[in-house]
Amino acid sequence: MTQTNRIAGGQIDRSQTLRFHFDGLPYSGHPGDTLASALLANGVRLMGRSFKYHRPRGPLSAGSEEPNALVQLRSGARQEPNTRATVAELFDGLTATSQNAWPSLKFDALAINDRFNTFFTAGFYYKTFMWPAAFWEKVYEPIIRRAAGLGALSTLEDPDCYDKGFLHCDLLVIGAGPAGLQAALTAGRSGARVILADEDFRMGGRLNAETFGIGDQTGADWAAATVAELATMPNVRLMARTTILAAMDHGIYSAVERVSDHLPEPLPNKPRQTLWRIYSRKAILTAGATERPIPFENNDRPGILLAGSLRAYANRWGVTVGDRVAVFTNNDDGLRTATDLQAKGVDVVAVIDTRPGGPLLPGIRHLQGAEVIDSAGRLGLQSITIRDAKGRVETIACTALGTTGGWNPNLNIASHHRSKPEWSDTLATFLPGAGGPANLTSAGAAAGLFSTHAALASGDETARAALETLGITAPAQTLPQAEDAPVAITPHWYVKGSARAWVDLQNDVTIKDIKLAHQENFAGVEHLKRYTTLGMATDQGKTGNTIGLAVMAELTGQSIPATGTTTYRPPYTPVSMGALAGRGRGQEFKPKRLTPSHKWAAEQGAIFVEVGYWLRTQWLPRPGETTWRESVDREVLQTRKSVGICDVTTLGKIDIQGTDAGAFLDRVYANTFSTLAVGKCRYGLMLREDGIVFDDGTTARMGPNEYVMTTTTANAVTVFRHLEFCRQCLWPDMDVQLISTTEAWAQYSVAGPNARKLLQKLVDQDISDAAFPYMGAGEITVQGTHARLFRISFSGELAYEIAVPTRYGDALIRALVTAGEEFDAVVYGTEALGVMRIEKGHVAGNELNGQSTALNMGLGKMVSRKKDAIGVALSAREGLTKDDGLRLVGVKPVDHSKAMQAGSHFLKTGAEPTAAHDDGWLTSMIYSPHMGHHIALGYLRNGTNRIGEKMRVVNLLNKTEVEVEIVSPHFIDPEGSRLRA
Amino acid sequence: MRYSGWRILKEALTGHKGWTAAWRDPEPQPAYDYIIVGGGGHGLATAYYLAKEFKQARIAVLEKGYLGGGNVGRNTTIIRSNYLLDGNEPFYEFSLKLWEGLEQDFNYNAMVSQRGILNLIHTDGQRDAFTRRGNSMILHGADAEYLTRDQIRQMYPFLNFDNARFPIKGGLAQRRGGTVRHDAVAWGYARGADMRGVDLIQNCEVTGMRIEGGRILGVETSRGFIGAKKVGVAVAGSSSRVMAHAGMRLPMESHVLQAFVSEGLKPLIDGVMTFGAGHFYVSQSDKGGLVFGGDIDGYNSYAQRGNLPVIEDVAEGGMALMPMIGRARLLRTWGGIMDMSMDGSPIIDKTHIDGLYFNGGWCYGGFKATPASGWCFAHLLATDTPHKTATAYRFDRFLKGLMIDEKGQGNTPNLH
Amino acid sequence: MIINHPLLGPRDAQEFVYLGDAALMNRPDGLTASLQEMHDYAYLRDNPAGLHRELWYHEQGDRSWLVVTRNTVTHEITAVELARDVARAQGRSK
Amino acid sequence: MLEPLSPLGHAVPEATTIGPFTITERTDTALASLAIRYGRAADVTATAAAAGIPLPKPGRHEIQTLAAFWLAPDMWMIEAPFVPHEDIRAHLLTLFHDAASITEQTDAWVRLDLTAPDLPALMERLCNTDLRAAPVGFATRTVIDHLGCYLIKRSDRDITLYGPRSSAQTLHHALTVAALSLT
Repeated sequence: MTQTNRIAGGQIDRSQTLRFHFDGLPYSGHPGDTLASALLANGVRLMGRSFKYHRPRGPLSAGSEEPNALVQLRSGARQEPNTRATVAELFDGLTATSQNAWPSLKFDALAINDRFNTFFTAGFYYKTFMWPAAFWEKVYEPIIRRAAGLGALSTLEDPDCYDKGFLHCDLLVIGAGPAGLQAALTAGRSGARVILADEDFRMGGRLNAETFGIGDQTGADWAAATVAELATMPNVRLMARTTILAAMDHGIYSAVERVSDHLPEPLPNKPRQTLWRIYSRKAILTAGATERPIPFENNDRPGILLAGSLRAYANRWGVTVGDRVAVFTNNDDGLRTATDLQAKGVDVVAVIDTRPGGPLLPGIRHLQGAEVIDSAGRLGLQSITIRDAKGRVETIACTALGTTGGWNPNLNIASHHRSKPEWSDTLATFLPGAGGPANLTSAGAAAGLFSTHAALASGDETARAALETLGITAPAQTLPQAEDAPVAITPHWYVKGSARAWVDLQNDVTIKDIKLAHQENFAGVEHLKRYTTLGMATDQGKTGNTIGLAVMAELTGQSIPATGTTTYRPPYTPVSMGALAGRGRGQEFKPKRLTPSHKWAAEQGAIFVEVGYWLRTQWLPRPGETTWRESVDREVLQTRKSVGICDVTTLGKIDIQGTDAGAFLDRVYANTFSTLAVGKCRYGLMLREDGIVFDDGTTARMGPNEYVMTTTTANAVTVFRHLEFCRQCLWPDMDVQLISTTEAWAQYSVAGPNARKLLQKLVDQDISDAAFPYMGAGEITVQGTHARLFRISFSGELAYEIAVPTRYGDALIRALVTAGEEFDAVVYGTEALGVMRIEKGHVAGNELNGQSTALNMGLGKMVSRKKDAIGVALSAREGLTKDDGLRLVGVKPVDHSKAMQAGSHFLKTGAEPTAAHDDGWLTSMIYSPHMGHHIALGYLRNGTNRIGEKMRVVNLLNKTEVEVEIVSPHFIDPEGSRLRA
Repeated sequence: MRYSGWRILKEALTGHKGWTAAWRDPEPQPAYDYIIVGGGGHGLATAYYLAKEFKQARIAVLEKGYLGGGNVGRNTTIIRSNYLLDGNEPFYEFSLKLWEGLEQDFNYNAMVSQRGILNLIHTDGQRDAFTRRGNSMILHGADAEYLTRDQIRQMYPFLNFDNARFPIKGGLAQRRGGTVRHDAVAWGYARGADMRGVDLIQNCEVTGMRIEGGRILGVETSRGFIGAKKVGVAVAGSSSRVMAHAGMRLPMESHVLQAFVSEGLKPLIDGVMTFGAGHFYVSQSDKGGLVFGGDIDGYNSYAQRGNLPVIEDVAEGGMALMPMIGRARLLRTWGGIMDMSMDGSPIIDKTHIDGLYFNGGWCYGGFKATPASGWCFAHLLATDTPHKTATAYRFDRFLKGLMIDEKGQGNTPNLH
Repeated sequence: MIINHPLLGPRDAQEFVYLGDAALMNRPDGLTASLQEMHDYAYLRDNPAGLHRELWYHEQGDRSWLVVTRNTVTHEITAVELARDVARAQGRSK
Repeated sequence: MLEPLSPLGHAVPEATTIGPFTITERTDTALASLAIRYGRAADVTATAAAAGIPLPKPGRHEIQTLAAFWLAPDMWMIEAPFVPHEDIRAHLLTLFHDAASITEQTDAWVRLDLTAPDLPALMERLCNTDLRAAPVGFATRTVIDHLGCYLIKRSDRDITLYGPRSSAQTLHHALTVAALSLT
């Protein structure tokens, strides 16, 4: 196709031709075009279908407020639904398809909805589809859901990457129209750090769409020259293609920069978009204004645009939307469209002006006191019907109509902190109100100052005033001459008598719907929005909301400000999820923490498991092992038979020093530590203030004023935070200092009857039972490297934990394995670790569930009531000390061949599976190679008194049940003789 | 007026002139038997059931803003009864049963849609915990199902199964869970209550309580004093503020929870899904928007708006779970204020003041509780005894050590 | 949000972990307090709409606990103190 | 003899160059935290002054005989050449005795030095520290890719990052990706 509607002028590069496809057909355009301007240039007005009635639609606007011209841009994994053609920059090879139409945009089957529109009034679905009840999910809803949405998301992974970043400035200027450019210029010349952001790819705002001059330049040239000057200032950052999304608290603004959306695909390693968090000391909103239409019957046809947009297409893009153009206006701004288009040689057939008097446009048919009352043209405007001041009705053939009901300041960001906009009668619009983001002021059209001169002046003054509060004085500026026309507007919210006059074009909300909402007492602004869906489409009602309010105000007899506005919600325009997520996806979703033995384990083919952010060895298969159980059973049996090695570095380690360190531990642990001898360690139980068990671990006394605490892997961070709270907020004068050493030490458990023999080969000191008894702790050396040794056991075997500075962790695991060869030592993972701790009856994550007390765990005696420690007082509440409460028990199947499932519940033999008979649940279950059958731990009601009882554990999820016997939770060596060997 | 398909047909053919107001806007009477403070979902449901099920008369609902403008007007619309603890599960299951017959009961299509909810599992520990939970649900008469990774892959092939930092290992499904059109719930209850004579009074803020001799006599409001024999407060989000009028301090804090909706998209996700390795849950509305959310912002707030870190956190969770949503656009974010209680569970109880009753502390789960909350609160107001499914929701449970702590986070409200 | 740390200047609130009402510093002695007192300390909150003194922990910073005075309606922060200083001023010691 | 491994898993630390950015892993620094014990500020200050150990103010890094940066109230991280300070804690204990709590920290961290003409352009993609405005000698804790790191500005074109050792590879990856997106 040829660019039949391309006219002279515009800021496009005609020396280059870009080729693109829309709905499979080839077209051409030029650099500087948007998809919409290029399609219009090619004579394409029909670009989409509306949501509910599937009405044919073309662009309403030339900007981000667009409700109609939404397309699916690109294809395959890069398919991007609901993209506004009016802001999509044209690039060579662009492909786009229309949405919400089947089988084709021109012949859309669901356009039948429009025929039945009288049934599909606002809220009709609340009143029907209720019978029979089962039909909603089976019949009605599937039909409704099939019609849902506009564009489609590919189900393929987004192939592009996204960046994030942080910027800092004295002054953020939001919008680069005349006010924003001038504000940036004034601030830039003062030396302040300035960020100027604009959503468009060409800065200048309306200056690029108008013909009037600034000084002796055109507005567009002045904008370009100003941008060029700003670009030379090192203290100014110009950010085109950057939308400020929202004002957060305390001067932080979120912004998205579309780095690569104007390219066929991002350059290698470059992001598609970047999310910026801008930390600003002051900010100015110079986001301009959005025009609003005047709704009339059938005002939604392709070819009917906002008058200012019609003008923008002509002036900026050299495009006329139609060959015969009319304008429908209630203000002087509409007249500009007519004169600009006529100056470009476009046939302006009529200006329909709702105002009865005033000067007439020369050389144009200017009908005063007239209205457009209807339009015709199925897939695009063919004619309008007007009623003149004398009531005469006439049909005028035209292919484009510009409508303007005035301009609304883009005050969204100024209203993001639930500030209520203020009504201006003079301007017939809302202006930014008080109580918005604390560091933000508005200027230019965003503040209701619509003339170019007023925009420049307010940009300068607002920047100057903002900088003044920061102690920065800006040099005086000489502002260039610019037009300063007053706003002449007579409110004319919609054409009376029209019913199907669209207010929210995308969601198909008409005047008739608003009237029905009023009739049914959904008259409050929030009820109106929610009942009719007015303003809830992807454009968030940028062009329609004020009109809807005005209509409702008229119906209720209240003023527009009394009718109120709904809350302005971020973001300003929709933002891709990819940009908000940034790099945090896939394997990079969260950081990885690697243990000191990771490299060695990976070489051995270890299976790793996520434990928080850590990757731990889960088990280490040996050649020939085909199931995980084979590996784990071997690891357990060999450890119990000889010796096993396990990386336990992930346990939290906290260095606690100070003359009050012991007293401090007495208050944060339920049991006592101040009496612990130097060179010994003790198991500690930590409670929350509410008496529930918080954490456990062993703490060693390394010196008179020096302890090393270990925490569980999961709670390392929260325990440290809690200790700092106690130290700083509760007992600020205690002499105790804390620092985490979790990562500083590589720590390995060496467990099993041969543990000592193995270690003694590497350790330079005597570690015989006499020299290093059970629960001993101390500094040692390993082949000359300084190390720590703790004689503690999680497995029930003779065991040690040995720690070296992390840099030697890799060497130590290799040394341990080599030294262990003569004992057939194994390295075991978290599965075997879990098996052995359950065999020994130690509580861990599944039992430390934040709901259990020391009493529940069988550790009630550890809670000392002789001292004030966190949680002791509230642990004594009646509900937590009931005799028939849950107690930790061991469980084994009566038939040893049976497996169980953790999470199964206890039921008495013969009891119905109902909650009334629920006696508790299995917390942890494993196959015990030592016992030769499955075993489990569980919390059982009154469990301690039920040892020996036979009952059932049921898993109703897979309908299995196993007869079990309740036993002591200590399956192995209950006397602890192995530990002390 | 009774709504039906025939009625729509008739009105469509006669120009929709017959539709009447969904509810009246009455002037407040000098006194009522019952005043419900709060015209959100729970307050309206309470009034509805008080009138309908407990045959009480002279009832008013006082709402400081507009009906349904509380958290019922800004949530992610999920219903489910997949609770763990004895104090909770019977109540939420009762609620789910009420949802299942709700539309026929109040003659309003709230689009109760049981397309299922799926909690994804990423670790062995989670599988054990969800197995415990699933069994609790079934023991209490609810439905629960364990799904394998392969079953989930069949349902949602576009989830990240192949390159996930935290692989999907399975899931706990409740097929009867789903979503409801949230505003319609408020409107349905409001209309139903109004039809039964309840006065729904909007723009009427309670500014004080008149209490003499340990007994409540009525409430001071922005529209004057209104007497009452019994006052029930159901103003979750503002509970501390309103109960301060009675000199009470509550075991709760007010926190902001953000929620999000994408642009309208052709259907992708049938049911509700929660990500188990991050803060993200999602469903797709009948209009096509992905409705999703995550964690609370975490600090006390009445500002009804949140900040960026949580938005980013939620987006990261979304991308980690379904890497194709990178090209979907976030359309709107909003923030609601919730009562975050000290154990994550609600309170429906009498107070120490005769005639003053309290309903609150719903944390972020208040929406799904709406019908049962209304029913049980009405039961308490009408009979002075707790409903059998809500016996645990007492003020004194903290003093007695009978916390109902599903997440095991203790007395730190922002962690529930 | 930005918290103006008394030692480090303005820091993004994202670096902090929130605990809640600064009254949590007023922990009664567990040996002498009544159950009711411990209950009130652990469970009851003023939860005001307006000025709120609250505890924030600079976990990704210097690990100071801070007492921040913040308006819960506007989020405006009017004072930030080191919690340790506040605790001492309130007579807490060892 | 146990042979050490660098946090990134190398026997000999490596440098990566991406366009104008150089990322160098350093293992030649010993680290220990030093915290003043209650009521012992005067002792610690005097000892430190005599030994040439700086105790800089919040937000600062200083170099004397040894170097140090501020960690927390009454607490610093002491930096020293690894040789001869491999056992830095023992070394400091001989100076401060019981006036300070001293904890070995060398192996808790990965040190990555970054060099480039325009480091702020890189770091603004990684953390919220306003590096452009920061003076030389600035030291702060900051968050990079969810990881708490210390950042020290040594010159306009040199910074040091200390990140958690177990996540050295995650941190290095984040720096690499950011550098690539700028080249």
